Amino acid sequence: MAVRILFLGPLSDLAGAGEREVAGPLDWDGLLASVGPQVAGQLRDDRVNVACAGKVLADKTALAAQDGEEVALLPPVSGG
Amino acid sequence: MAVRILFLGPLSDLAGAGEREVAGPLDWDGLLASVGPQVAGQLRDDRVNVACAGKVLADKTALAAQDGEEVALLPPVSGG
Amino acid sequence: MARKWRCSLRCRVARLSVRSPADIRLLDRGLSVGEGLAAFNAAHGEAGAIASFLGKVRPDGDVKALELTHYAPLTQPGMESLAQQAIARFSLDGVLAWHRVGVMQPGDAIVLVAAAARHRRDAFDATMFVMDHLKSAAWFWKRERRGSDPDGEWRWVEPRGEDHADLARWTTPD
Amino acid sequence: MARKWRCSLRCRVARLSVRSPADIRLLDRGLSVGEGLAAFNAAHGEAGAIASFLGKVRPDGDVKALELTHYAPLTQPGMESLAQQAIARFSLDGVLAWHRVGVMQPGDAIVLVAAAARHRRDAFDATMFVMDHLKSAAWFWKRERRGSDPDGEWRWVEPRGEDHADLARWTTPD
Repeated sequence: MAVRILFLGPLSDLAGAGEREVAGPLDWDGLLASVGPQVAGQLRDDRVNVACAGKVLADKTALAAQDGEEVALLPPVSGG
Repeated sequence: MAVRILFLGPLSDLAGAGEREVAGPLDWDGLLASVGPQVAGQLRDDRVNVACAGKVLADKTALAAQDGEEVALLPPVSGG
Repeated sequence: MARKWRCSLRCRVARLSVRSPADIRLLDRGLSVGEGLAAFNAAHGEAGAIASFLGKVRPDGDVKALELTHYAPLTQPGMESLAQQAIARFSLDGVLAWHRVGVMQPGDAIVLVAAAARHRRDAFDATMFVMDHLKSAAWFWKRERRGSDPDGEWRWVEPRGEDHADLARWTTPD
Repeated sequence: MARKWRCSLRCRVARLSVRSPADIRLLDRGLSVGEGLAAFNAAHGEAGAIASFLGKVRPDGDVKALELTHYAPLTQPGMESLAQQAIARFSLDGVLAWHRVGVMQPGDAIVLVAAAARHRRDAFDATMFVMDHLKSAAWFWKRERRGSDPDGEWRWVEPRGEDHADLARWTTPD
């Protein structure tokens, strides 16, 4: 078991992959350290959201992902 | 040949008919005198328009219908 | 343009063609909503945004029939002019406005309006602009028959206050 | 309600049924616009007003393909919640929102939204409300491939400034 990090939309290009697994638990500092400097820079942008276990976090810096949970990194959307 | 007066929408009920013919030429006073007091009362309402020969008159009191022309009395609309 | 989309009965998508940029019709019998929209869509393959509006006779209380009368010498030219105003005011690929006249039953289509544009705001605004004018500034009069008596009395429908407010917003600068 | 309108292939008007009051779908293949609208119309026979919006892939310059990705755990619940917000905010008989994901070609339908109401203002406003949120506040990301090379590079599409302005108007009191 581990924490699965998903890179959505353009973040997958910056990460060079759609997802990766890291050891849990995972907090905000651990996330920034795990994703490389480019994605970490994007994560500091207010318009980039983080979801954990299917819920968007109101305060992404309060991330506390447990083993087996999925963390999704959500850049600004461009739907419809 | 004469001037044909058309009573549109609810005005046809007040006039008791959809149309009538009167001798031309026909001006505003002639129109008021031709249509009976109830329709004449409606005609004085700003929301009631008059068309002559297929054109809505900007100033209905300037009516000057010739023999063979059609005068349409247009009450407030309720379309769609 | 119109000819390009004219197609035979074998064409599955659109069995009728619409005129471009404006297709304006007064119809004295059933209004084919699905075919109209499919043909409009096909005629504007390049448009990214298509908005539409369908107005139907509501089975309100005991309304059994609705009749729309119009003044032909003014109605069709007025609708054509309305479409041209919409084209002048918004960035449109095309506009469609079909309006029934005659006697209708509850559930029947009264009016179909559609607008095709590059972006959705123009398509929405043009559709609302045309509808607001058709409701309050086109030469239609409406009456309805209520109750169970097939020979019952017809009553004229008054314009709604909201309809005039809806129309007024197009004459003030946005 | 939904069962009432479920009908066999012999039914000419609507070959599929829509859920009422909200029919929300993520579709990974072709979006049947005509059937969707016909079914929605049939399901809301009592509504006097039906507004709809169809968004299609524009053949802009040399765009050859468009891909929409989404985050499934958020997308469908987000769209369901959006429909409930529209129902709470406007006087609606029903709402439909269908959204494509995957790879599309120019001319393909991306999104279909429809709203049925007693009066047209609610139907228009609800359709625009849902569209404005789908464009800027739903979990979709869009990229496109241009040029003649079938293995050409995909480029992510940035959100448009107008889309955020369109969304903002729903958070200020009208």
